[in-house]
Amino acid sequence: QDIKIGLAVSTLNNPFFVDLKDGAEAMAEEMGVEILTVDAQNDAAAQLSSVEDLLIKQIDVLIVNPVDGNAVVSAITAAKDAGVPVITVDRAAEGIDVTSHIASDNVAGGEMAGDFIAEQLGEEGNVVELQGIPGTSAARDRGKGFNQAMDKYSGMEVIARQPAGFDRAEGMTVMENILQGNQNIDAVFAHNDNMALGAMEAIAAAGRSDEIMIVGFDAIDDAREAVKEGEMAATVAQKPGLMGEMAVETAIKVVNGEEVAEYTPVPLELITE
Amino acid sequence: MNNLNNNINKKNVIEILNKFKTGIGLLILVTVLSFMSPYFLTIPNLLNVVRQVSIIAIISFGMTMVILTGGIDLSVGSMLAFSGAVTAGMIVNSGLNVFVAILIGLAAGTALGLFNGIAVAKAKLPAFIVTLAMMTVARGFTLIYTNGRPISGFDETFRFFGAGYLGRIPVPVIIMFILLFIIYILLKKTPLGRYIYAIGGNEKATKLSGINTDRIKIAVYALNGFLAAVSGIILTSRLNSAQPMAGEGYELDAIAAVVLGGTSLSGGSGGVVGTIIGALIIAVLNNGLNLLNVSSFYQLVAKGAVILLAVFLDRKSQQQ
Amino acid sequence: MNNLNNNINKKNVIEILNKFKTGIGLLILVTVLSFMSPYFLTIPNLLNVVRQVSIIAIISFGMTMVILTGGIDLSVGSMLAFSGAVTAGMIVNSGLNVFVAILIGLAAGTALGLFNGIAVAKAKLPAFIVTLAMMTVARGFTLIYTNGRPISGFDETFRFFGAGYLGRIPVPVIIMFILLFIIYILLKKTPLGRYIYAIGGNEKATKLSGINTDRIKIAVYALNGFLAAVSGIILTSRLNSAQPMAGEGYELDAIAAVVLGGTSLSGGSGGVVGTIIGALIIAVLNNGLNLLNVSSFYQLVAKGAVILLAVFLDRKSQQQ
Amino acid sequence: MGAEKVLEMKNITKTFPGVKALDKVNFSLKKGEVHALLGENGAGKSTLMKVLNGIHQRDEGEIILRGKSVEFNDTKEAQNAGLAIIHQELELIPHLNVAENIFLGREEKKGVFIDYKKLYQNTEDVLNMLGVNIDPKSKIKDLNIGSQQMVEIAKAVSQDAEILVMDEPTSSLTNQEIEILFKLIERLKDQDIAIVYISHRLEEVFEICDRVTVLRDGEFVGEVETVETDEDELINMMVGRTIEDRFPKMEFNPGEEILKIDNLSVPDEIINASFSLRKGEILGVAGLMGSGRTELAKSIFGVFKTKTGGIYYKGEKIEINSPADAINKGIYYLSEDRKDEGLVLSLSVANNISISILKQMLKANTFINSASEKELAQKYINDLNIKTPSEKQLVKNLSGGNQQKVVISKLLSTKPEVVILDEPTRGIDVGAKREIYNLMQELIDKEVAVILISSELPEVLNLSNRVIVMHEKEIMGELDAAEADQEAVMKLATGRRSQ
Ligand SMILES: Nc1ncnc2c1ncn2[C@@H]1O[C@H](COP(=O)(O)OP(=O)(O)OP(=O)(O)O)[C@@H](O)[C@H]1O
Ligand SMILES: Nc1ncnc2c1ncn2[C@@H]1O[C@H](COP(=O)(O)OP(=O)(O)OP(=O)(O)O)[C@@H](O)[C@H]1O
Ligand SMILES: O[C@@H]1[C@H](O)[C@H](O)CO[C@H]1O
Ligand SMILES: [Mg+2]
Ligand SMILES: [Mg+2]
Repeated sequence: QDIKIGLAVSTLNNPFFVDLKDGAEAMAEEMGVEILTVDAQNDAAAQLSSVEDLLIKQIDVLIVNPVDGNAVVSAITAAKDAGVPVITVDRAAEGIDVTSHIASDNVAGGEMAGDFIAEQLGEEGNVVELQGIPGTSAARDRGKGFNQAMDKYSGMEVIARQPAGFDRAEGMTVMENILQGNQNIDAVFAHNDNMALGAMEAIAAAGRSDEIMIVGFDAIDDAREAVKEGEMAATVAQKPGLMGEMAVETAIKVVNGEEVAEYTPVPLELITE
Repeated sequence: MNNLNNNINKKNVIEILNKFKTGIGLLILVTVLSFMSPYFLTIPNLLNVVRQVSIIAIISFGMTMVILTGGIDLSVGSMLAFSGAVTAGMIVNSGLNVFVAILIGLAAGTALGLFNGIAVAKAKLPAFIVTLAMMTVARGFTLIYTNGRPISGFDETFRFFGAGYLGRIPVPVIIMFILLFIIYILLKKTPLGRYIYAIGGNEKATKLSGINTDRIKIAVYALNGFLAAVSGIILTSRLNSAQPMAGEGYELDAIAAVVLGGTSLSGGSGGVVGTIIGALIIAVLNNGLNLLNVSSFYQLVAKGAVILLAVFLDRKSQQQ
Repeated sequence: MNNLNNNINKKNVIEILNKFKTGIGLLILVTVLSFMSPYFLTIPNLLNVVRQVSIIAIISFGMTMVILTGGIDLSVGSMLAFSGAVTAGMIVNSGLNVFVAILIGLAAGTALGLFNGIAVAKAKLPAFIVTLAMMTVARGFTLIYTNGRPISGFDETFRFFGAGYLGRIPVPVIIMFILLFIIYILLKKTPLGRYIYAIGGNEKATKLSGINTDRIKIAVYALNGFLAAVSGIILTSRLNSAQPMAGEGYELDAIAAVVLGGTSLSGGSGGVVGTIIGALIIAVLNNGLNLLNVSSFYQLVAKGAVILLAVFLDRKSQQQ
Repeated sequence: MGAEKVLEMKNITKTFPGVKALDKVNFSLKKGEVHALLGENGAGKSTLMKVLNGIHQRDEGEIILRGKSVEFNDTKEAQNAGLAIIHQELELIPHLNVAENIFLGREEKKGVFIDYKKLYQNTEDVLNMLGVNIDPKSKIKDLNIGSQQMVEIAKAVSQDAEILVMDEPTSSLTNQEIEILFKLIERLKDQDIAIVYISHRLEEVFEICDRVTVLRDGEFVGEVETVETDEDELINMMVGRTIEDRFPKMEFNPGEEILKIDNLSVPDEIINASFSLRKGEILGVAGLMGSGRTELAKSIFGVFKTKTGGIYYKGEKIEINSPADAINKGIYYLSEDRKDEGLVLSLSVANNISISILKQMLKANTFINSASEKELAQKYINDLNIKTPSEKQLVKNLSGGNQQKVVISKLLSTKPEVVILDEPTRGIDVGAKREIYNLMQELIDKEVAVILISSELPEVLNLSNRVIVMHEKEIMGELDAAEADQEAVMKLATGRRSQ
């Protein structure tokens, strides 16, 4: 039979979500189902509108990667009202039940990074946190996990916290300025690899690569490369492509009336070499 | 004689076409889309589109007035976010009654707009810079107030304004049409409206005609802040969440709607009916491209191209 | 007589102060910051600031010329991203020689600017709308070309332009100063420069003097595209990666720099020396607030407030 | 004369959307002559000259220059062929300096750079030749209108053209400057340069022009030698009927004092002005360009906020802080600059007329009563004989004279008791002028007090019953109708105080 899947992505301006979308689309093709993708460009209101547009096209199931966990509730309600089951991917919806949620645990990922840094520094050192876009669940959760980890070690101190928009150029500028104001920095944790890579350029330009270890999040290609070269200490790998594939598989099961798990964690992995 | 008559008729036809050309543009777009997608010309989808347009439309009404006076307001998106956040905060954090909270939210937007107006009218600063600064400052306020986190969790009363219906008609659509009607009347039938056009046409002459132009400009910017607040509250209610980054970039959509609707960026001519059509063109385009499953990157190109084309055709027809 | 002399002297002093007031503003800012943070007034940090400013400064030079003609360009950020991506793609994907790739990147930016210029000058469309459309379209092109992914992996030759040094001076800083010098001379000493001012001052009169104003406007927009490309290539080289969303929002920083530098938004007066000071004010402010560890939310408020204050003082001093 | 023809324009037709500006017009020009081009507002004088200079393209007809048929696609081509034009509206660049303006588009270059040394030298030369004292390096925006006009003249003269068009060059010049210009014209004639001279001031035509061509409603009416004609004939040709006298015989019946200005000073604008004004009189204000007459008027009208001294109205001291205050009290100021300060060009005739009293025409206290607005507009269209297809016509489509009548209607609509008319007849033709004079008589008949500012001395002298004269921001003296003649006024205007 013809299955029509709607996929609403938060933004395609970030390779992470391009991977997610590519994974989903590849799986859809393999399974011979139709998939319609819309992109909210990081605007919660635009996401609601584009989900409404998908519902007009009478999709059988909605996969949504929320711009924001709270704001997405309206879109999910609209889908449910139209009798369309919903699967969330990468970020969760808050305060509403969905048929299935597929994501890595960002809090756990943040904590994983924090523990790694503490361990490497012998539980003592000054750390800089480069935050993601304020208000996004990724920034919130990774920050939460990371700071939970930091609180565990009395010798670890977060000496600067600045948002850098998940953006590479901003990551570099913010890091440059932080470097000017702080002579003793032992590590940087960035909420994503883009910012980590920007910070890495700033640190290299300041000639302080040897003193400062950098940990990112996402394991995008450039970051994996940097870890291999020893320029970054680690990156927390998510598997966006896999997430996309799993979401489509789950979606098809839902349409066919099969049982699916409420939450499917996608494995996180700390890449250190 | 006959010839003359013909000429007059031809001229009249052109004039009428000119007057409604934005509408005609919209009609053509709608026709094309209804051939290309079977989903497009259905009642649910059309309701869907007008509901989607309401947020941008309401700010572009205010923007129309500002631009009519020869000004500009880049801060609408930030004022929208701030008012939404304040309203949400009053409900969720301070536990105020929904209506009181809404009043406070509206007052917040109006106050920011008032500040813009005073800086433009009294301190004689360029509107572009004043509102650029306000865009940054109000965003900062919003982030500080929300601490960068969305504020969520409203009861049904509040959700009514953004997500409710009266009959089959979504509440935001009704609010939008009421505001459209009020502002249309204000612009066309009241002295304030006339003065708005006069200031955009020739501020000096208007002042020398005994009109307190400063007060009118201040009123217009304040009103614009108020309308941004209305939009912000509707959006917050519709999303069930006040997003600190809400409304980012909306100023450009609003300005595009105003200009597509035939209001001159240098002020003095145009109106709010054109603006709603301009806003609809943008919304229909977004909706249509989604229905046609155009990839979002190509959508950007298409959107830009259509705006350019529309303004180009508008210019052409004026030259005739 | 004595009185008169006094008056003249006083007038001269005020005039000179007026001329350099942006510079004085910068000086005050620097002084305050050096008291507040011990790190601020150090050679490494100052080099750091000028290196940071170079990207925005180079686009704001182009923006200065555009604004001098009475226009505006909202598409610089997108043109920057597109040129950077094209250059990177030519090196990484097509394996071209670095210099050939750079030429192609520069040509790409210039071509987009040229399109803006033709639409503004020949089709007589409002610059605000043309460049707003280009902002969207060029971003779309960049995302399509890169498929939303950064392009990375350059050799040392290419990295030189963004990350290299000549002596202790970062290469982007050198490029910036060379461009500043060239554009300064162009504006002050060549007929083209005079015509740019003339068009902004009175386009009709310029045309009546037998000058092909269309051609000049086209040249200015094309030049602006070229400078955006230079910026884009430097940024790509410096980041070691072409980011599809690079340069988002830079247009507003560039416009703010131009206006802070004393160039009138209505065209006809101002210049590129003021612009670099304006750009430095913004950069010093960003840097200082970071050094002082001011939370980024409060930074937004501070930045907006300083811009407003600067323009307000500028206005005050002009009234005297 | 009998000199050879350098230029012949034959059967020139030019249509703008909705207007036939020129209809088969003929015009010819001889070497070394000054040829006046006359006609009412909107007769097509400027348009004909713009067609000649390649600014507009003609629809039909032929231009023969030195025996050859020519076609100019833009001003550059016309310049190259030896034509130059002084535009009616000042066309200068405010932020460029005098030298840069004069040689705009014709800069001497050293390599790719402008040769500033030569530029300033050449500018000095031209300005010296004109005999005016203007610094080549000062910016245009810092010059007064008279000097700006001289720069415009220098710009045209510096082109060494063989044919020089002057479109109302004297409308903002002082008498001395006009003399300088006329001497220059004599010298240019001696160099065999042909000059087209457009002006609404007939006495100038008789002073310097050799021949006259008259246009009416875009049509050629006739061409005469100046020596063979007189004012009456020219006016007849221009308006198609005779106008009794240029000035009506005004009848005054002054009543009680209504306005008293006592030691009024505004920093940088006005020094210690004092005078009084009675109902039903016309107080003329004379003075050279830049003497501060407009500033005096605007000070009374509340345009400037900081001031010292007092304004007494109907015996009471009043505060006027804005034009709105003044209008509410019954004082109305008609600006000298109708495009910039008088009209909202993008609004209709009706909307412009009603703007000052809009709040007195409300329905339900809120909405504009469009029926009363229309009625008001039609009353004035009839009373003042405004030529417009309807009250809905946009003001920008009206000719200058009719635009001026719209501004006056706006003034009248407020039923003012004191009116200040600043250059009420600037740039409008004889017929319209006469109508405005008649209107002034009607105003004083209704006991309105009038202050008349005019740069045309005959106007001030013929229409006022008292005259005050200004010089460098100060009132130098007051003359009554009997004492006021050209000589007495000029003495005061040039700074020699009356005892
Ligand atoms: N660019 C234009 N577009 C439309 N109509 C025009 C244009 N220029 C002139 N006209 C019209 O052509 C006619 C002739 O105008 P023109 O300026 O030549 O008159 P003029 O004789 O110079 O008058 P004045 O004494 O007021 O300067 C008028 O009716 C005018 O409104
Ligand atoms: N653009 C300007 N820059 C500097 N000074 C100016 C400028 N325009 C006028 N002034 C000065 O202001 C004073 C009054 O000028 P203005 O020409 O308005 O007076 P006026 O007596 O009303 O003359 P008129 O009405 O004939 O133009 C003069 O001293 C004049 O030189
Ligand atoms: O998980 C994703 C990515 O880490 C991205 O870099 C930012 O948004 C998050 O949701
Ligand atoms: Mg004329
Ligand atoms: Mg005057």
